[in-house]
Amino acid sequence: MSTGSAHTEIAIHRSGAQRMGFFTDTTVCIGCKACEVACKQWNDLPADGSVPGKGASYDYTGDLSASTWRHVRFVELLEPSPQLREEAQRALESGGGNKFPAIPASGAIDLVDAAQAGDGAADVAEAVSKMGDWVFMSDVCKHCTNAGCLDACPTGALIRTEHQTVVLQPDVCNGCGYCVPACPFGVVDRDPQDGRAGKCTLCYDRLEDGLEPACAKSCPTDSIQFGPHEELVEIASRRVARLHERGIEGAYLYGAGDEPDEQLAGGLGAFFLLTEPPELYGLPAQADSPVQENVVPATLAAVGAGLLASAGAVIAFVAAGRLSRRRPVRESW
Amino acid sequence: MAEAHPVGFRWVMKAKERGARVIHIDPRYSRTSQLADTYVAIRAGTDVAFLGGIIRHVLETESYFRDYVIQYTNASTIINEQFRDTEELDGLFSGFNPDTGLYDRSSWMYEGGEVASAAGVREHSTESFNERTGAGMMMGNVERDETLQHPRCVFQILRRHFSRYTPEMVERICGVSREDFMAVADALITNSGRERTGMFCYANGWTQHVEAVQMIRTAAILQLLLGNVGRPGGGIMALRGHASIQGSTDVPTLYDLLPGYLSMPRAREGHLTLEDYIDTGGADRGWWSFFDTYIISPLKAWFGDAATKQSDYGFAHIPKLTGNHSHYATMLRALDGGVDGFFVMGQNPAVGSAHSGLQRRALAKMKWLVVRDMAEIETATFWRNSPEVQSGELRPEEIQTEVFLMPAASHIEKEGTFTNTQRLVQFRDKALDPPGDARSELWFMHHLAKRVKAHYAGSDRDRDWPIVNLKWGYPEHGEMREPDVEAVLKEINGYEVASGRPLSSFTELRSDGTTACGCWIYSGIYEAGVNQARRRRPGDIAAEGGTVSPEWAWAWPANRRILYNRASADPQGKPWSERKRYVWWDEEQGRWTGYDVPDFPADKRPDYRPEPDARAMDAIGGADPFMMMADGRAWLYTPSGLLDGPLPTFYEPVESPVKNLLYPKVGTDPATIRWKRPENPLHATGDPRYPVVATTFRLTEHHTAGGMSRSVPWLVELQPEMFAEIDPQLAADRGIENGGWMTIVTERAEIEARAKVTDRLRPLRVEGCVVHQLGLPWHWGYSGLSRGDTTNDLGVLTADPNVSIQETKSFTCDVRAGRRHRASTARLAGAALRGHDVEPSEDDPLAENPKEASE
Amino acid sequence: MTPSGSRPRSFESLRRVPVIGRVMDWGMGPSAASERTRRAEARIAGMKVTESVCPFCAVGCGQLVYTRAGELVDIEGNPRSPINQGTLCPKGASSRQLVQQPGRLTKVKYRRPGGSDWEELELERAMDMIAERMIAAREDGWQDTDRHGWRVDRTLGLAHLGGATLDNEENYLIKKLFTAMGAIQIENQARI
Amino acid sequence: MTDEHRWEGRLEHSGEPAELTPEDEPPTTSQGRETDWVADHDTKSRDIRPALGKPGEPAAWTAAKPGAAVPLARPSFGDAQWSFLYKARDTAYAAAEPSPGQVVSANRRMRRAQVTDVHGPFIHAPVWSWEVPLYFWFGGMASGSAFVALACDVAGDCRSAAIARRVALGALSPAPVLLIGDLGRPDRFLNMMRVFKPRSPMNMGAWCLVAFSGSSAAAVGADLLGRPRAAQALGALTSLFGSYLGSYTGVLLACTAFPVWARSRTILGPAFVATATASGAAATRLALVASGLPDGHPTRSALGGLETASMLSELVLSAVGERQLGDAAEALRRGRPGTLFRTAKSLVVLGLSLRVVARRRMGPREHDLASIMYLAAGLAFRFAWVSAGKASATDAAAVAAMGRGRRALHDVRERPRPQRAPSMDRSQLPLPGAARRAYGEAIRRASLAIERRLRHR
Repeated sequence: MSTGSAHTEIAIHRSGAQRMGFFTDTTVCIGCKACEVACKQWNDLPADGSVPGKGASYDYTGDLSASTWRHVRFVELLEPSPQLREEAQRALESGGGNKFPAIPASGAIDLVDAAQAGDGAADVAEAVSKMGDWVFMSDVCKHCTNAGCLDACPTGALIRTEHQTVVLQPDVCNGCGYCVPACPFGVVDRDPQDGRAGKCTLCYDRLEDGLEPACAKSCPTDSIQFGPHEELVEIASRRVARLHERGIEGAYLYGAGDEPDEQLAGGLGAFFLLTEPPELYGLPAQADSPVQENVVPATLAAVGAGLLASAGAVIAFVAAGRLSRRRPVRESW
Repeated sequence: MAEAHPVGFRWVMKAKERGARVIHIDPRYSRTSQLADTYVAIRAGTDVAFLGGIIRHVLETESYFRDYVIQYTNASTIINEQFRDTEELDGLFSGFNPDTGLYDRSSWMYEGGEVASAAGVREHSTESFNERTGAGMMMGNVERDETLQHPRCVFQILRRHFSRYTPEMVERICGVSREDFMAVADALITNSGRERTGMFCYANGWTQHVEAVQMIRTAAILQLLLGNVGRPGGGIMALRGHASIQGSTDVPTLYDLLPGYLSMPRAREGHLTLEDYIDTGGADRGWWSFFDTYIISPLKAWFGDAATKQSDYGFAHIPKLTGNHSHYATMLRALDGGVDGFFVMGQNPAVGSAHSGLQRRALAKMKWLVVRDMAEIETATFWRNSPEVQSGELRPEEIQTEVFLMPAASHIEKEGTFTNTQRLVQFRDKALDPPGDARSELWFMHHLAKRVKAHYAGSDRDRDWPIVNLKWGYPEHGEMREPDVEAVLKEINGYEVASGRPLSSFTELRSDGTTACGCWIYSGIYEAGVNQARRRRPGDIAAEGGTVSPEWAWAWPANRRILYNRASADPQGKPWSERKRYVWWDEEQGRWTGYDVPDFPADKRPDYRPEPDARAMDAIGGADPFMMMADGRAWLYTPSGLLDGPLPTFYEPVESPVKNLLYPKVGTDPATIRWKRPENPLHATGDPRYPVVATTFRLTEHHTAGGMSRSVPWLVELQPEMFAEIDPQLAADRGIENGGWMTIVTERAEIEARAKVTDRLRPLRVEGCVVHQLGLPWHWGYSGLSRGDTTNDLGVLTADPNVSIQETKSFTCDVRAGRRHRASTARLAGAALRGHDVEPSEDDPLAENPKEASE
Repeated sequence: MTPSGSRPRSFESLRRVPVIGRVMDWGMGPSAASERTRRAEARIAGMKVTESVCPFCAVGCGQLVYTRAGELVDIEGNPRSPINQGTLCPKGASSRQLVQQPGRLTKVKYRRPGGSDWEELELERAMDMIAERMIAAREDGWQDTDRHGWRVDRTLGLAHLGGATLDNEENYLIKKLFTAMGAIQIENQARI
Repeated sequence: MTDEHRWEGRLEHSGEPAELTPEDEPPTTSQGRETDWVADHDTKSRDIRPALGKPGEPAAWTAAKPGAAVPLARPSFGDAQWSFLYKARDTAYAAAEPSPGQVVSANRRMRRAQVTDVHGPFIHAPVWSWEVPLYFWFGGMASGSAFVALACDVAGDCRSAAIARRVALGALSPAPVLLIGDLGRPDRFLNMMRVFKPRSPMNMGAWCLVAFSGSSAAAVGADLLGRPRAAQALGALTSLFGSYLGSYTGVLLACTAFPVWARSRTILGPAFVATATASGAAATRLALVASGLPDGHPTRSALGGLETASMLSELVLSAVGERQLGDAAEALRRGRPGTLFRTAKSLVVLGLSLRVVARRRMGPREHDLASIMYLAAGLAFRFAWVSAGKASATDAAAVAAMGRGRRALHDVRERPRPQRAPSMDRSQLPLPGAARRAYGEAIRRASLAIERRLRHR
């Protein structure tokens, strides 16, 4: 565990500044997308079109992009599983000539009956028990302690500010696109029309004036909370404990409260309270700055190979020279 | 609520974290359902059965708040002998006339007295107007039985009336399982009483039904039984859909109302005088005894010096009603060529009104149309790209309607007040001038009025009297010559005619023409010449009672935040519980006090008992919190004021796939307004061609008919396409694929939508069959950045008899896979043309035959 | 507060190497910040603000409208409002674009009978034309009495349908003028 | 409006449904529906006025009055209600004290929980277009040529060394153009040199490119000025830079979150060096042949050997890498990258076969052809690796698996995700689809024909 290392990365120093962040509590998110619009409003981001909906979802945003810095994910746990549909279909087919089949058993929800009447009842029962699980999560840049984009940026457009947030300076970015694959969370993207990369700045300009970020301000249910990181982690931990108390055993923090060697990218400045495994929200179970993870071994291997190659070339020539002195040959190899 | 009022839901979430239990009942699993503790799927339009079931449960288990019910409601009041309940008449109340489809309501009266409703005479038809309902308001003295044992007391009638609404019946009608039903009922009961309160929130899911008023009445009865009215954390919250929709009923642009819920005068034999009007509309007991001051003051405000006792304050010149002139009735008249010109301001009937294909055809029959909006909305472009034009039924070159599309100012480009859903009147400051020729509606009306007045100046025709004498002296300012909004607000508030001093309250109003007031309930909003709606002191909302924030803006009436808040204290004036204290009697000061402005005469002692012949407010006892009612009590039973029954009764929606299990002989509501015309075809109950129940809904990302959201790219990208939510079983049956196209068909139209096959909609088992429900957002039309088919094309015109609202939350349809093959409303082309052949009647067609008899 | 964080081992051990380790942090410090970033501030600092109310649903959220020299710059929630405490829903948050929407009308558009396209009209001329038509429609549909001979003093020639985003004052003038004209078919969104 | 659609006065249900024109017919496939959807909707609704400034140049961060406070806002985050649910302390929102280790274990449990489903997308595909792999190829060629120049010098073939240095400089010259061309804001290419940032491979690569081109140009200059010793010294320096220039591109790709790249982190650099060496040697060899270096000259022979050895090591590295990748290697096998890899490998095999055949029966022309094949193979490898990254990024299951530190997430069911509509703006190869298909077909046929011929012999 290293300490103080991030300080050497900080590009702007102001006294009294502390780490600020987001705590996004998905258990109170109502999926209204106010954060998406408030973000676009404040940061003057254009509407960049929609992706054709994920089937039954209300999510037409798809993912974060250079002009979408907040994205409300709709996790459809209740989308009918293939089995459930098959069962319903089978029940229908066996239903006889009626427009709607007579489905045995009592209760109001026939889908359940339909499903349970068929085979694979266990799967179906599980799927049905998942009904009513429709989870919303407002995704955003994580402002990682070990930020891949920050490490990758060749121009210094990405900097760490006095609030220890990772901010992209639009007046510097030249659109090289390297931050895009360097982000393990799929946050940064390059705008195809503007040419520059874009991502959440945690409203750096607002923070300078003591205003909270636009998304956190707009969030009707305070699912997005903004504040000093330390304080947020404390609230979040208490919230987890509270939810466990209420029987929501699945509640956990994504990006905060971990043992040092289990931290996500060294700990996230914007962390989340989730209730399902991270992969259901499009989040990796573990991630770190790809640059920090790979740059040392990759460079060693690469430069070593480079030196080896030039040495190999020299050897090949010297050997060929010797050979040719012994006997002139036709060109081979 | 999370879906359509996300910021309102902020407080629900807070309540939830404080331990409140949130129950969501909806045909469709929405964002709200996800956040609620309990979600109950219900068949659209069966709310009366569901709530009726809870009422029965509350009565049977004796779980009502007895003290509250006996003291504050008319449970103990005895009803006259002639009254017959639906139990005895198989679904009808006494007094039904099958020929007119109307009730003679004289048999619904109290024993020994005759009362009119708090809202005065509100009925829509001439016939009902001529009944003697109002005069004297409350004749004689009612009889009560405080033991609630009298067989004809309201309580016993209620018990008998709801005895059919058993949990089994609820299950069979609503498709709600017994367990779910009992869970909801128990939650309500355990969260009501002295220490706790429960609250109902509803939106258009209740209002857009032909039984809308009765649905809300059922909730009101339940809340009264549980003691949840007039108390903090209680009540029935209407979640209204538009910024100032409350204001537009308070200061009404509605055909049947004058400002402040006074009814428009009805034509009657002979000559209607102000005195007749006050006689029928006023009351001699309760707050409505000040009725005369409330009608004379606006006449004074409108006609100024010409409004004198001699001229009867110009009352004779107020136009009079002879029947239903509501929006839908008007559009049907227009379809018959009976309306020359139409102003549409910030409204989009071509998308937003039911049976919108018919609306557009009506627009094409008008001579001229003025549309005021910020963008080119569908109503303004119907002649160019409506489905009727696409199908070739209408051709632009044949549409003779002249259209003026006027650019409107946005909310920040004009100042004025909005009244929000909790009656809070908030003033908006102006930030910018509107761009180009865009102007506010205030400017438009003002400059239109000036032109009209100039035209009629000097006319001595009787009919021009109100225009000639119309007081219109609003000062103008700025380059645009915008009228002064505060001058209008001051007129609404009221002023002393002689001095021009703004009035401080409606208690200052006089009936002698010395005061003028545009809308009595808003009196006090300009108290002391200060714009009270512009107050912006939130106070400390964390303090006890601080959430009332009495100095943030201004709520009508008299800045009261909870109506009838006297009921938050017991008959002796002490709070029912310390936890729920709100307004109470302070013996030392000898007045009512609390966190809010008491909704009661401030110094009326709780132990005051009126003399038998007391009149006006003297007739209201100190323990009668509901002072707008002649008897000071909340009405479980409504002897007057409603056209379709004194008690709510479950009737199937007008279009329903199943028969009425409770009252098979009656079926649908007999008093419903049905406009039987060829272009308004109705599906019969159980029509096998239309087995699916459709219900409409709104999305968080869009606003009503899309005029304010489908032109906003940030919103369009969030919800770019029209879709329909369909359950997997029905989808499988019809071969509809998730994300694929589907077509929804009714007799009126067929529209296409992307299918969202989802368990958010679940088929319900109701008696004998499986009912599939379809969820349809209704935001789309043929203009704007995001276009799609219009859900309202599917709807039929029917209306609640009390308020003339349409039933779009429940109608039947069929679905099939694939896109539609022709313009959405093409199937009605012939019928609409036939409708045109009907000779426009000289008078309102409804006056002849107000309602078709039910089948 | 110092951030704690694990780093991938190889990278961290490289950074721990004296002198050379520091090299890994080159290019990250103050040299990376641009002058503009150093001066960064919220654009609304020092700007004119107006208190308004959201025009969408009936919750009545307070809004703060920031403008500069006649141009709208920002609309956000009013933190002082006890209704929304600074929050807004997506519709409310988009209200700046509602005002600045790409298709915003600024000129009167007129479509003549049988016309197939819009024409532009001067505002005053349009007002004159509307007033004329309104007066004609009033006269055309006038009724002194109904079929029973009862007095009605009204016109059925014109109708009005208002949205519910109109101000109370506007509604008041609408009702006042139209009633004085004798028009009764005055309706609004509340019935729909 | 057509006549068929016009109302003709028939009553009720006027007219039969009009026949659908083919373009009205709903698409049958989900892919088709997406395209249809994109066509239906105006995805270019980006015409909004920024609050201040001009479009594309957001005015954020500039105060109306610098230093002034924001009106009606309390300073120092006074308005931030960062937990109105919690801060007011009147709710039970966070009313529980976590026991020690409670959060840690909850996190651990859920992050290790079994998943039956993953919901992508996890990461963004790279935005790089065809310029980047082409640059990799040229850069590699330049550094390979630098190696050759050094080797020639050491072996004493100064003439060839000078030519190799020119080849290096020549191969390098398109590199800046390509690099700048791929930038979103080409006018800001100099910002690459704004900082010196050792942890950013791209920054180091940029500096290395500058150094390499400087020393390489200087070496060529020295050659031209007839200063062979200086040229040799500069050539050696160039070759040193080349050892990074040829390999950093592999580091660049390895330092990303894409499974197929990141998991090949120790393979990519060496593989890229191998390709660089091979293509540098091949290019130099062709240049030398063109410049009249006689057949049988040891340099030609050495170059041929170098080419072949490098290409063989590339093949071996690829095979090792593929084994290492586990399921993530799918990205190398399927779709475009798969085709490219197969093309590259067949080209190598073809080159190799030619060399074998030429050694026995044919003349120098076949050797030249083999060099061209290697060059082409090098190019195909570059394109293959870059497009494999794209494929890998969209493979949600592979990304999820990498997050779990696994080679494969066997219990993961992948959900196909539609492509984001607006990012279709850039095609990967500046060729029309037909040309691309024709190209693939041509490669397939050519290799078949050659194979057949070889077999017949």
